[in-house]
Amino acid sequence: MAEAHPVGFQWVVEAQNRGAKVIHVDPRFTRTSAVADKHVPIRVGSDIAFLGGIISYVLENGLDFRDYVVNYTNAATIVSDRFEDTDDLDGLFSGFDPDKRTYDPTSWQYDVEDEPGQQSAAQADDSEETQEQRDSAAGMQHEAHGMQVEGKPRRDETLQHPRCVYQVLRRHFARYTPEVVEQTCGVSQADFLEVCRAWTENSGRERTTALVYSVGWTQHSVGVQYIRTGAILQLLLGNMGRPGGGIMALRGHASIQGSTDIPTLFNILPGYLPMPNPDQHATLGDYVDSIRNPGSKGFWSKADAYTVSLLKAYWGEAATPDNDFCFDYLPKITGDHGTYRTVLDMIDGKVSGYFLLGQNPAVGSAHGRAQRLGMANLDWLVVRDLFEIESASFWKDAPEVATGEIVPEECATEVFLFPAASYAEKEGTFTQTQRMLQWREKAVDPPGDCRSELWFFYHLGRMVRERLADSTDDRDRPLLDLAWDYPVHDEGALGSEGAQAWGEPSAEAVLKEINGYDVATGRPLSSFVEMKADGSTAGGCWIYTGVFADGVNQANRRKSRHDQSFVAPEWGWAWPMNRRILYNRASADPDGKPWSERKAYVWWDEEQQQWVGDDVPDFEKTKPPSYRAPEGSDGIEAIEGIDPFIMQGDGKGALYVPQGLIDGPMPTHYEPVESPFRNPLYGQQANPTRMDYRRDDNPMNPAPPEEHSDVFPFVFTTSRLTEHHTAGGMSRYLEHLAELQPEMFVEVSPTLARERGLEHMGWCHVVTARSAVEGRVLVTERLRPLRVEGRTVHQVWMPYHWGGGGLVTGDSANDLFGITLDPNVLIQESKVGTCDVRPGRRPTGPALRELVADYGRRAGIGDQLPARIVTASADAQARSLAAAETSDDDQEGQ
Amino acid sequence: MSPAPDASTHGDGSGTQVRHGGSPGRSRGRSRGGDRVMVPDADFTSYYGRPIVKAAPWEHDIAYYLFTGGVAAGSSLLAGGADLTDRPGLRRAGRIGSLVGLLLSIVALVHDLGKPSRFLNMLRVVKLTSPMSVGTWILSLHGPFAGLASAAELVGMLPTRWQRGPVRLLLRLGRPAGLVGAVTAPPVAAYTAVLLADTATPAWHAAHEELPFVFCGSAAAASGGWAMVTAPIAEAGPARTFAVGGAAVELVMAHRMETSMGLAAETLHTGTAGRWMRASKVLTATGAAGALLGGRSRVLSVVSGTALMAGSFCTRMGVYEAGMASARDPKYTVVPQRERVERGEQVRHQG
Amino acid sequence: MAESRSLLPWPVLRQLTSGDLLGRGKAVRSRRTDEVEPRTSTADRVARSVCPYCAVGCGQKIFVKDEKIVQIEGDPDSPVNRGRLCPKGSASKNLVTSSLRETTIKYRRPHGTEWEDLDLTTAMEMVADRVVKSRRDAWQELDEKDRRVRRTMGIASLGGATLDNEENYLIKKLFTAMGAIQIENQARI
Amino acid sequence: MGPNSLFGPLDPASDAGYTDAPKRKGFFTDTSVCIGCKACEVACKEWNDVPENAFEMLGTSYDNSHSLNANQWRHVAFIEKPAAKPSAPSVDLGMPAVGAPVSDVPQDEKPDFQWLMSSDVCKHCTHAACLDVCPTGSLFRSEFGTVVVQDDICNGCGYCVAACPYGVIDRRRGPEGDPKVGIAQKCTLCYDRLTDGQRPACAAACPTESIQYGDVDELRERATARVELLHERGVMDARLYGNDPDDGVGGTGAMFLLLDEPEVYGLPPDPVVTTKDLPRMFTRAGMAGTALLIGAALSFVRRRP
Repeated sequence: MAEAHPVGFQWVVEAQNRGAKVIHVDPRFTRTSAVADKHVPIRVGSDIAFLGGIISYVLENGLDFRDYVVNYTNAATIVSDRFEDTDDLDGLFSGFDPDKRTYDPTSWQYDVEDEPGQQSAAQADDSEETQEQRDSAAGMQHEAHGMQVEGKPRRDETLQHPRCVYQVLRRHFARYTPEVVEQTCGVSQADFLEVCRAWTENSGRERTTALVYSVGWTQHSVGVQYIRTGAILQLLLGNMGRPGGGIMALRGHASIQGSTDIPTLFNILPGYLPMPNPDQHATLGDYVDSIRNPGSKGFWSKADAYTVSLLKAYWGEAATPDNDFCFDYLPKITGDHGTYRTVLDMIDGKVSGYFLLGQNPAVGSAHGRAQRLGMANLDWLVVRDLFEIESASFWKDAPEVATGEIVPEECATEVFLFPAASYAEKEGTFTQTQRMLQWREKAVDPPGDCRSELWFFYHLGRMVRERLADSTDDRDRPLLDLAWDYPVHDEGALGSEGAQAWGEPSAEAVLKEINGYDVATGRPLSSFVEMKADGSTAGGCWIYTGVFADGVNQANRRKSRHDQSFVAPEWGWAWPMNRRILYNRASADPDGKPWSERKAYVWWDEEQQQWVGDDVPDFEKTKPPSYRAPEGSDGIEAIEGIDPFIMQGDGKGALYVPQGLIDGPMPTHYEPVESPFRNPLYGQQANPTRMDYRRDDNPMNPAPPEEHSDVFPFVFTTSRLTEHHTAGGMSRYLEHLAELQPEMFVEVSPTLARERGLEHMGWCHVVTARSAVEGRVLVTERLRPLRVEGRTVHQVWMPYHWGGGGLVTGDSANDLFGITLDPNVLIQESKVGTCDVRPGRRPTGPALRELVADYGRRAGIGDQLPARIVTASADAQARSLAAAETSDDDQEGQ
Repeated sequence: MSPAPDASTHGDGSGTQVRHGGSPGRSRGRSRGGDRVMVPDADFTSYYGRPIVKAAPWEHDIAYYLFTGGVAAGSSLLAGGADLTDRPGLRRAGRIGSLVGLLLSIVALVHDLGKPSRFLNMLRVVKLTSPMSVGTWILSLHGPFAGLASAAELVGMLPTRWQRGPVRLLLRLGRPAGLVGAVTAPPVAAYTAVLLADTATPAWHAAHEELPFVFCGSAAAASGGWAMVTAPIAEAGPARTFAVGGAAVELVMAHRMETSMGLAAETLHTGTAGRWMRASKVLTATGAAGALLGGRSRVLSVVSGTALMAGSFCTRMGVYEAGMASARDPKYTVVPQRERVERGEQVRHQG
Repeated sequence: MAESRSLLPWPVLRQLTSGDLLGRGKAVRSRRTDEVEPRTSTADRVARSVCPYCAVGCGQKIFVKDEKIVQIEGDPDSPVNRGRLCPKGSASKNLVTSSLRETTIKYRRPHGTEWEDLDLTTAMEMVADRVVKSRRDAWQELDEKDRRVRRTMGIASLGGATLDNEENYLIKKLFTAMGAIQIENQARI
Repeated sequence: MGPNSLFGPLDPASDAGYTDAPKRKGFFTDTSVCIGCKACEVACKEWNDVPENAFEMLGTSYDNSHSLNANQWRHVAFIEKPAAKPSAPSVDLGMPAVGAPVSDVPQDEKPDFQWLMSSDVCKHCTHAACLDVCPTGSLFRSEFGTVVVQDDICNGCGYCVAACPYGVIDRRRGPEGDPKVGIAQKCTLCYDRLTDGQRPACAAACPTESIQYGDVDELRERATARVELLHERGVMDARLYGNDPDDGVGGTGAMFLLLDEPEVYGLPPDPVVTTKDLPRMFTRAGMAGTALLIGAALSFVRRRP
């Protein structure tokens, strides 16, 4: 955290000064470890084993925060008797189809009161499409809404029932003993137990523990399950929804949160509404019901209002009740259209045009070579950036030009490099990592031909609509009916001599549309509760409604911290409804009283008959803790006084996820896709449901049980340096940053340096099945060999900021990674891989490809059968599949 | 291991970074000096072997100035003496030596400045705590008078028909100016030693007790040598005595200086400084011997005079290089201070 | 400057008269030193902004003088960073005023080996034409399983996560209306 | 001019002739919370237009800024302090890892590895050798008690560079075309910002307030309290550096809390302002000059007429 979010780290130092203990678990001793009280070096890719071990420590010793767990999590809920766990199925859950490599979650469901094992209607329709869900990264939809649960699942408040979630969880993690953690993670038992004690002793009524991670933690083939493990542990210890607790995701770009709230992502619409697919979402009604799942609790019940408001915002008057508010105008997605699928399609020549908007995939994305080969096979490419980044000049200085794979004269891609306006030359909002929108005032006009994306896309839209103005073709209706006339600032300095106005569109007008307004009067909505499904309201993103409450740009509030509480609610605006800590109802006990005076945050005020406290209560203001839902109610009405997790289908924190996650209801330790070790816990080696692209231009290093994994004996990982910014586009071109870390380097331990003859400050090159990159050698004791499964493993670390452009250049570490993705959100595994390290500089020109090919041959890549992904025992696979078939029979049986 | 880290500070035009295999941890290790020295290798810690104090950014101009300043000062003394004791030949040699010395000094000083155009800013203040400021005022006092005397000398050498009008006034001023020049000459010779000593450069600072004597002796030897070369033998007697006396003082005080400098004395024996110092001792000794014995013969006078001057030049270069080397290697800063701390004798203000 | 400036022109005289005999301070100050003012107080205006680098969201104050950015530093009022910045945030002025920044359109023709220049409106016209053409060429009314999809597979996009929410909104709105679905962002990478 | 003008505790501003000077300002750098992010280096360069040093990796942990110099007014030092090995022979293996090789089985002993970081800066000494030796009066004592170079006066004589006991100030050599090439450059404690009551750029930026700006006497109290707190918490290596008004430079305006010996960070263990010995030097020079004069006179007297 001190490396990539130093200013956020001030609060950690402040807490430390007040006596907090800071533990840093990281493969490498970083600047965070330098100030932390304890550094726990861990083998890359074994985080679930480590955290699973702590969960087991908590459950075996009954150290969970019992009142919190019983009332606020689904620990008491009883799971169907047909569920079988990884213990019995060699690493698989029940319901696994080895051909489609997906699960049928039917056997995971809760025991609903009417009939055991019977799936509620809401859950039924989700079971078949798991394959399609993986392809469309359905997990992303659950960012703001939980799994759907309907009916009254049976519960055992005493947590004794063998099939209640608490017991299922305990059995699931029972095998994650301190010895197993030591064997798997290379963490000594002493260190492990010290972390367990610190975490548990510092949780409960009086004290809370915070879990902080950076985006790198998500870039694994089991990335979502990493976060799940942290969530389960924090729920068990009662740290969620409370001050000084929770899970803080530190993201690397200014508005990553904004880029998923109002996504330029293929699988979701603003406000986490899913992009429709042709099978489930033929009509608006099907679409809305698939989201709100009638019978489920929670705020998703108003999905119709959110969707209709979005369609009204998109197509204005054209969207009327009789044409389903132009629902049919929405293009439909059919599976995986993620960036990696698109890049591979580019290589296959299926994509014509590509826009890069302030992004540098040639350095930032995994498998740089594929990124560049893809771009070399386009018709045209538009890059909008501050500098001439590698993705713009690939055709003349990419490594592939040196190896002869891209010949400039033969590369047909037409490239437009548009200069972009910088953040200080345009107004607009970022959404920070704490969901807070902050408005930036514009300081100066952009220089020369630099323009903002707002300008570029507004005018591009205008020009495309002009070109299609007199088209009678039905496919062009969505463009022609689009509500696209935004007020434009006077051309002023920006105007150039063109006939049409070339002014800058008003960002505030766009933010008003995002906030939502009453169509008739134009009055900005103050809360998404005001959104209607009858087309009388329009709103671009329901979770942002309120950012323009009372017609005031709340994101532009700058009330000084000196003049408000430590929560500082009047600085900027946080979604939803300016709540700063989500689910903060959980900071009070079931009766609404604070768990402790020390940790009071939000509580029920008896006289005022409403929730009060330091923050906006994340609960209906006047719903008392004693409120119980009437029989048969659903939606918001079904949320009871003791359901803090108001977005979840059952209002409870999910220790166990009956459906919605593609790779299982509970996190399970799987080895990274490229690992020198056999999975010590189960037969199933790596995540069986991961997304894999089996192509010869995307080879993966062999991992046990295959042979030749010793050709790549070392584990390597990458991360960031404080001095540089992600793919280097905003730091390698700046003198004052470039001189701080001027050269690409590789960190190795003294032992590894001695073993491979690497000389401090000499050169070395790192080789994988995809490519080889070179860097200066930095021998340091901050990296130490670990003992894993009885043998020593060396870990190698590299920064990934370098590329061919800027004041300081170097090889791109991301060239080393292949493309293998997490099944839930399709994020690439670019934080762990195996490699070899050799002294000296890498070969240049075509010789580089020969070196990589030689390694490929020795590793047996390409010639033998493609590596088996499902490595659990045949018997386990059969029994797991059986669980899937019985549920189908039941369906037909009725 | 890489060669001895004769690295000057970073970004130094000619400097190289410290290229030695700096270990990631503290570079606790032997002082990677060049050749072995009798002083036992001191084990000390430093920050990757980088200098703690900075070597002065002065090029060799300053070393040349030390020499030419010394010659100028000594020569104006000899000229003054010769003028009083009616030795016109020696006076002329002295005054010319003073003029040449002064001119070369001015050129060397101005050339070494980072911003030569602002040379006059030296006269902006009188900084008693700055030997360079004090020296500047000494030079501005000594310079004009010595210059005047020399001018008078030159004019005196012109054909008589030119010596009319104001020129005659100049001739008359020659003597008084020369005497003032002579009286102000010793500070010119001595202040440069204080200038070097009043720095954090270990070798220079450690030598502050004896360096003035070395420099004055060296000035005497050099100017004496100059006079032995340029003045007629008959009149050069005092110059010879002056040179021999100076050489003796220089050699004796140089030796005492080395014994009193502590660890920093090492720099006078090793590296380039060592070569210069050894050369200076040889040249000064032979020059002095020549001055003592060969007072009669023209050739011997010229040879030993030149040797004396060369010896003085080598001393100046040696002291300059020793200072630079002592600043670049952190050992010379850390070891003496660490020993003081370990003895509990840190420099503290008493009461 | 509290101390009034002495009238004596020559610092040496001021040394003698102003109690700074050693010439350490009051006597040796130049006029420029006496009249020095920080850029932050002589700026024309201050824009309140947010650092473009990571997602902590540090508040920044951008000082502008004669329509040029002269200083960018932390905003002491912000509860997020309390006026503090990291090395990247502190280098924001270096970012926006860098001489390496592109300010004109660069165009590479197919099979070309060098950049050529284009003016803004021509470049926009060319891109608009290509968008319309690629959209039509790769239009899919029905997919391979004859399901109605009304989309184009010809245009893809990859945005960085430093785009404003307003920009992301217009980009998603326009591409969705065009039927382009291969719209992606750094949030997934 | 007072008794301690050349050495010993002193209020530098009043000694420099200011009558109603504000309280002395300075830094207290608590290296125990420094995270080596170098925000101070960048913020300083941005505010003072300090040009780049060089684009070259030095291999000395994460420090590629080498040292304080004319193009580097803040310098963050990085020291990777391997675990204290019990009586391991400090054999110079010639390989990078000095000291005993890391035992292959890391589990058994508890390596308490430390990564020390510290942001170094001009010390703004009470007795500033650079200021004392400056012949043009360019280096002066500001009313805030700080030591500042007047760029419009300095003629680049370079004397201050040799005089500084900490090796802070330097004459700028490059890059080409920089307006300040040839003159001495160092931290000014943001003198221009101070005249308007603003905090120095590095102190404003420092994320963890390792760099604290304030009144020197108040900072000295804070430093003492901090080192006592750390000792209570068992960090016995913590010690203060430069906070003692009786030390060799009369105490510094920028004081430090270090976690190891000063020389580990490249700081002199017992620095002394050279001005302390100046009177002695002038005396010796006077004697030498007199000797020279007498010598010259004798050279003439003893000769036969």
